[in-house]
Amino acid sequence: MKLSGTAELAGRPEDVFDRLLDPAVLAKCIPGCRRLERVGEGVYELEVKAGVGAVQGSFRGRVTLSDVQRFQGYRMDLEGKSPVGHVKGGASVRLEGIEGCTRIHYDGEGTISGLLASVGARLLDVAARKVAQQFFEKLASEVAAGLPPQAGVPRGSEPRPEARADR
Amino acid sequence: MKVTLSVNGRAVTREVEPRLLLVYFLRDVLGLKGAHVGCETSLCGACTVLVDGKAMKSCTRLAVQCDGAEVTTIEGLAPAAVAGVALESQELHPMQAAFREKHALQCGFCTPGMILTAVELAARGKELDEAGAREGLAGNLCRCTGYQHIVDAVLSVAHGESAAAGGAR
Amino acid sequence: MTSYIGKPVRRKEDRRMIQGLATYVDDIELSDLCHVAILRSPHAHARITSIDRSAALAHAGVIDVVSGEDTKHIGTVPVASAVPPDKRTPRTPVLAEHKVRFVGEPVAAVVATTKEAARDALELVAVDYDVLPAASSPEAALRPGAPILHEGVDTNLAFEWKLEGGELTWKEASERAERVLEQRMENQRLAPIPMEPRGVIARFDPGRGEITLWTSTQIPHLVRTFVAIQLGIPETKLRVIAPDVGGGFGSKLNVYREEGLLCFLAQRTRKPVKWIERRTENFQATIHGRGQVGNVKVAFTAEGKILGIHYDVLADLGAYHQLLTPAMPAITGLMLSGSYAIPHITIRVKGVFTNRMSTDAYRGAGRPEATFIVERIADMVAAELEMDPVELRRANFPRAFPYKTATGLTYDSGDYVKALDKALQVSDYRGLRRAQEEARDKGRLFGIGLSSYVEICALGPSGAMPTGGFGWESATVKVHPTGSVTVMSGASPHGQGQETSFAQIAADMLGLDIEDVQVKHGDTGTMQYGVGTFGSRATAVGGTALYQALEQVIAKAKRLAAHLLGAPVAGVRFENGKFSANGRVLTFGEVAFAAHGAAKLPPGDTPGLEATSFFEPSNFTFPFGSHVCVVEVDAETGEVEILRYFAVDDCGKVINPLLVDGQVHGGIAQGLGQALFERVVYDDEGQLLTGTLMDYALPKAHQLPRFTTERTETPSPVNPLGVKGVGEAGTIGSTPALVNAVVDALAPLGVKHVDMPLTPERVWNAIEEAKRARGGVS
Amino acid sequence: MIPTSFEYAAPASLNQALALLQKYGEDAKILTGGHSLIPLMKLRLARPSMVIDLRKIKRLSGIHRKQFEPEKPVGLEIGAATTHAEIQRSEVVHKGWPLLSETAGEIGDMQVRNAGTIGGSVVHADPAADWPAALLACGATLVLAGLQGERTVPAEDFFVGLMESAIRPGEILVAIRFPARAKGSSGAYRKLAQSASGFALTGVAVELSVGDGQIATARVGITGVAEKAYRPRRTEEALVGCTLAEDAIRNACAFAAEGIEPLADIHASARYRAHLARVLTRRATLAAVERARGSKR
Repeated sequence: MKLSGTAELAGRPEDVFDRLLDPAVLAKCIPGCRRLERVGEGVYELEVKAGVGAVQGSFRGRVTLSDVQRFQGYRMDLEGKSPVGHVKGGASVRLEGIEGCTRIHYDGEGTISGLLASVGARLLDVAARKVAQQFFEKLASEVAAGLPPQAGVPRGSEPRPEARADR
Repeated sequence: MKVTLSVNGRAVTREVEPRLLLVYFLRDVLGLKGAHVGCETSLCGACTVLVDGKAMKSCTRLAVQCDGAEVTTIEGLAPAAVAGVALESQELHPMQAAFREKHALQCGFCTPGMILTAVELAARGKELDEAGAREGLAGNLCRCTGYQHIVDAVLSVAHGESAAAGGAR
Repeated sequence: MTSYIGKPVRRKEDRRMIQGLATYVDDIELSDLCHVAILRSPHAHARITSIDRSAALAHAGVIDVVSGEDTKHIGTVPVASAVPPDKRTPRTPVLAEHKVRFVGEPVAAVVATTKEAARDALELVAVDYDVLPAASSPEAALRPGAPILHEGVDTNLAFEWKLEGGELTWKEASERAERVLEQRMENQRLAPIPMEPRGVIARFDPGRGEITLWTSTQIPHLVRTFVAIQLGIPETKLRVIAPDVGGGFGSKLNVYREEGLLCFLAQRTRKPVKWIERRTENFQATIHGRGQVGNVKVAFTAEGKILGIHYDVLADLGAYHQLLTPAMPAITGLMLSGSYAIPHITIRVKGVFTNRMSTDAYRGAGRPEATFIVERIADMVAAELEMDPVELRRANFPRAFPYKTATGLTYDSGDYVKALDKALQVSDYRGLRRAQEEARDKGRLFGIGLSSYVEICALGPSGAMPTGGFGWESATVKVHPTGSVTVMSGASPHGQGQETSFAQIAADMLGLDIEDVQVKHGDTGTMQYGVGTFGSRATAVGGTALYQALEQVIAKAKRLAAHLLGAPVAGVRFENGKFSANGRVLTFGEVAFAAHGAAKLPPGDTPGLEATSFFEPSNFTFPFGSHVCVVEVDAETGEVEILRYFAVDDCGKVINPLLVDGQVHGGIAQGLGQALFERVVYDDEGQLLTGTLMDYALPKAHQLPRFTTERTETPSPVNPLGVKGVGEAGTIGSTPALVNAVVDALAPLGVKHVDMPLTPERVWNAIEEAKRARGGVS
Repeated sequence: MIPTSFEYAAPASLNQALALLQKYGEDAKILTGGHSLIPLMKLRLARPSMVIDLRKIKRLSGIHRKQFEPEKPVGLEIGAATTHAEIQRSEVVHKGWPLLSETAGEIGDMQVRNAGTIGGSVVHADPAADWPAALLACGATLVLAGLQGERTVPAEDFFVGLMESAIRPGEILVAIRFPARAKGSSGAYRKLAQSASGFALTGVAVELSVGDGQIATARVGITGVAEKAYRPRRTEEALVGCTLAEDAIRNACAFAAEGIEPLADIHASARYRAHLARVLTRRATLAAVERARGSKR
C-alpha cells in the first residue's frame, strides 16, 4: 500500500523542522501513542494503541529517522508488532517553504502482515489515511503552539493524504 | 462467574469465565459434542443451536449471555431425548428423519447445525417455498451435498410429508 | 439375487450424525488432555533472528513451548510424488528452521493444560524476523533477481516436465490446421475447506513406547508409514486412527506437519495433546488446489476437427512440496485429450516455488484443470467456426473403446455420444436455443454452456500411479459365529458413505440383512493395511477388494456346507443366504457357527470364516458425462444467475443411486464455486488476503440452482462390479459448463473468454471491454 | 476462537450501564446481540477489558409507534437492542416502513438476524452494513444516552467515517426514531452482496413520495461504496420533480457516486462500486416509485 500527501504547517521550515523530530512532539502527534523513547541517534521505541472503530490493537515498535537534512527533509521508517499482525512502513518527508509556511510532502509505502492483512484488507487504506491525517492535524497544532506569537503567520491548511492500494 | 440456563430441558448451573463461548460451554463443560466449530467468523453455522426457540450461532454468544435462557441442542431435539442425552435407538425428530430419508448429509459435520436451522425454517409450514428454504439456509455452509437434498428435507417437513415413507432402509 | 445393490438404501452412518453422536477428532476427550496452539509466521518470507519463549513458559498452565530448534531431528514432511522424476525436493520441517517461506508456516508450538492458556501464551512467544522480499506468484518467482526460497540453487524452478505424444507432431498438427487459436487460461488457486478443519490428538504410552495418533485424514495407513519414518520409530509403535472425518476433498489426502509435531509433543511432555485447526489456520496452512496459469494453443481444421493442443503452464507449487504437489500438473497433462480423439498433445510444465501455501490434490486434482482447458477450447473453436458446440463435440469424440490417447492413457469404456444425447434431451437443448434466440431479440444475455468431460478414476494401477505405487486397496471380511459380518475396508471414508455402500455389497453377496453387516475403517491398530479414499477410487478399487474377499468367504463356506450336507461342492447352491444340496438347506448363520465350532470341518480346511483380499486394478477407469448449464447475465451489474443445470453422468454400475446423486450434487456445487466465487488471493508481499470465510466465498444454498441429474450406465471392464467412480465427476464437469454458458451469453457482444472466478465485476468488465472494442458507448 | 479475558456485567438499568461505561472508559465495550463485537473478539482484533451486556434493560428493545413532537404525525421508535428478525417480522414496520422490513431481511442470515441488533450494527458503523443506508433514506434520528442525559443526532451526522460514529465516549445508543411517512410515499432497498460475507458491495435505500406524475420528495442512502454511508445530494435534488419515466430517473441517478471516493478491495474496484451505486440507485428508485404508485391506488 502506498500513502502520500501533503500537509501545511504554520511557520517556515527553519521554525518547524526541529519540532518535527522532537520525541515529545512526536509522542503527542502519533495517534494512540502510549510511550515514545529516544533510544539512539534518530531511533525511537514506541508503543501505540491503534485501531479503527472496534478493531483495536497494541503495537510495539520503533521509528528510525535517517537521511536527515536539516530544514529540508528526512526519511522515516517504522516497524510495529502486535499479536494480530505486524506493520512496516517508510516514508520520505520533504519540507518546502511557501510564503512563511511549510508544506510537507510525504511519500511512503507500508505493508501489513498476518491476520490483520487477511481480515482487515478493506479497512487498511482508509485507516492509514486516517492515521496520517490525524498525525498531521495534530502536528500542525503542536507546531503552531510552539511558534513565537507573531502576527501574520498564516495557519496551515487541511492535510491531504492520499492512500492507494496496489492490489 | 455463575451462569444458570436450561439445556435440553434440564437446568444447569456452572461457574465459567466470561469469555467462554456458548459453543464451548456446550461442548467442553456439558460434553454435548453435537454443536461443531467450523469457522471463526460466524458464517458456517455448524454451531447453530436453538436459544429460546430461535436458531443462533453458539460461537457468537457468550455462555454468560445465555443466563436464564433455554437452549436446545441436536442432542435434545428428539422427543424422547432422555435427560438431554440422545440415545442410539431413540425416536428421531421429524427433521432428523427427513435428513436421513432425503440423504441430506454426507460427512455430517454441518448436519446438527443445519437441522436446527431447518427446524426453525420448517415451522413456516406451507408458505415456505424452495427459494425461501434456500435463503433460510444461507447461514449454514455445507461443502458436501450441494444443498439440494437438504432443501428437499426441509420442504418435506414444512409441507407435512411423512419422512418415514418410501425407500429401502 | 440383489436386494440392495442399485437401490437407494438409506445410510447406516446417518443415525449418529443426525443426533450429534458422531465422533470427530475434536469430540475425543482423554484424561489429562493438554492443548496445543501453534504460532505461525505473519510473513511470507523472512529469516527468524530470535525466538524468546520465556514469557510464554512463565504463563499459568503452560507446560512446554517448542520451536524448530527442538524439532530439527524430525524428518521432513514426506513427498510421495514419483513424477516428475528429477525435481528439487527441499526439506519441509515440522517447525520452521531459520527461515519462514509462507504466511502461516508453523514457527513454535505451545502446550498448555487448557486451550485458553495455550492461546493466551501464544501471544507471549516473541519472534524477531528479518523480513525478506517475497516471490509472491509463479511469474514473479521466475523473474531474474527474484527472491530465492530455498538456498543452494539460484532459481525457484522446482522442475520442468514435458509430455508430448500422438500420431502427429505439434508442427504437423499446426501445419495441417486451418487455424491455430491461442488463449491464456488460468485455473485459480482454491481452498478445499472441508467443514471440519483438521485436528490431531497424540497420546504416548511410555510403558509400551507406543503412540496413538487420531487425525482427521483420508489416508490413516499412509500417515502411519510416513510419520513413523519422520519420527524414526518402528511402524509397529504407531497407531493411527481416523475417526469420523468431516470432509476432505483431497485436503486430508496428505501428511501434515502437525501430525509429526503432535507425536513429538506427546513423547516430550508425556501428556496426551490435542490440536484443532482454526479456520484461519486452515486457510493459511492446509493445502490449496489448482494454481495453474498457462497459455494454450489449439490447431483445428475447417470442419472442426481438433488436430493438436499445445499447453505451456506454470504450476504454482507454493513454498514446499506436500505429499503429491508435483504430481498435479502431470495429471493435468495426462488428461488433456479430454473426451476427444486428438492426434497431438504437448504439455510443458514449469513447477515453481512461491511464498505461498503448497498446492496439492483438491477434488479433481489435475483433471478439472485439464477439463476446463479442453472444454473451453471446444467452445472457442466452435465459436470461431460458427459451429454449434454440440456438433463440434460430436465430431471429435473417439469412436471405439478402449481408446488410446495421445498422452498414453487407455480409456476403458465409454459411449460419449449417448451421454451427450441424453443431456440434450433432458435439457431440451433445442428448446433452450430457441429460448435463447427470443431472449437475445429482447437484448437479454442468455447463455447455454456444455461440457463433455471424461475423468480418470479408480486410482490406479500401482505401477501407473503418480505416487509411484499404492494403487491397490484391501478389504477383510470377518464372519462371526452368529453369522453377522464385519467388513474392514482400507479405503477410509470421510463422508462418502462406504459404511452403507460396502454393506450393500456384502449383504447382497452373502444374502444377509444389511443390519447384519458392519463396515469398519480408519484404525490402523485393528485392521489390515489400506491406501485410502481419494481419486474416486473407494468403490472401484476398495469395493472390488471387498468383492474378492467375499468370494473367498463364500468359497470356504460352500466347502463347509458341502461337507455338512454331504454333497460335492459343485452341487451346493448358495442363494439368498442359504446353502442347499440334496434337498437340504443350511443358513449362512448355521454354516458360520459350524465354521467356528469346527467340530466337523472338511479335511484340510481351517476353522473360522474370514478372508482378506488385496486388489490391484489392471487399469484406471474413465467415467464421463455431459453437463448443460443455462445462465442469464445481468448486463448492468455483471451478476450471473444460473437458471437451470442438467448433468448426465456415467460412472459405470451404480451401487446406490442416492449416494451417487449426493456425490454429483456436491461436486457440481464445488465446480460452480470455482467458476463463480472462489479464489485464494495473495498480495504482492505474499500476504493472504482471503484468510476467512468472510472473504473466501463458499457457495451457499441460495446461490445455487436445483440440479437435474440423470445417468447412462456403461460398465467398466476393469473390475467385476463394473463401477467407475463418481466422487469428482460433478466438480470436473461443472466448471467449464458454467464458464461456457456465461461466455455464450456474452457472445453477441464479442466476448470470447472470461477468467475465473466470474465475479460480477469481471463479467461487467468483459462486457464493458467488448463494448469499447466494438466502438460502442459504455 | 478464544477471546482475551475480560470482565462482564449485565446491568439492570441504563443508568447502571452508563456508570459502568464511565468507570471503564474506552476499554469497555457494549454488547447487545454480539454479531459485530464477538467475531472481532474471537479473532482478538477487539480486546475489551469490560463487556457491558444490555440484555436486561427492557426499554432498549421493542418497536413502538410514537409521537415525537406534538401535533406531528406518529413515527416509529425502534429500541437499539431490537433484533433484525423482530424488525423484519413486525407488522407495524411492514405496513408503515416497508423499506425497513426489506433492509432487515437483507442482513446476514437467519441466525444473525435472530441474534444481531439494529443498534449494534449502527454503532459499529461498518462501511458495508445495510442499516446505515436505510437510516439515511428514512431521515432517522438516533437517541443517545449519557450520564448527563439524552441527545438526538440525525443519521447523516451520525456516520462519521470508517467504523466511526458520532457516539461519544460514555454514551449508549438507546433507540432509533423514524419520522412518519407521507401518504403516497414508499421505499426500497437494492443490494449487491459480497458473495462470501453477505455484506453490501453496494446497497442503496430510497425513500420517496410520488404526486402529480412526478417524484415529490426523495432521500437516498448508499452503503458499501465509501468509507461511510452517504446521501448523494445531487441525485436526490435531481429526483425531486423528476418524471416517472425510466430515462429521467436514470439521468438523476447518474450522480449517485459524485464527489465520493469509493473504496477498493479484492471484491470490487472503486470504479465498479461507483457504477453499482448508479445502477442500484436507479433500480431502488424505480422499485420505490412502483410501490408508491401502488400504495396510492
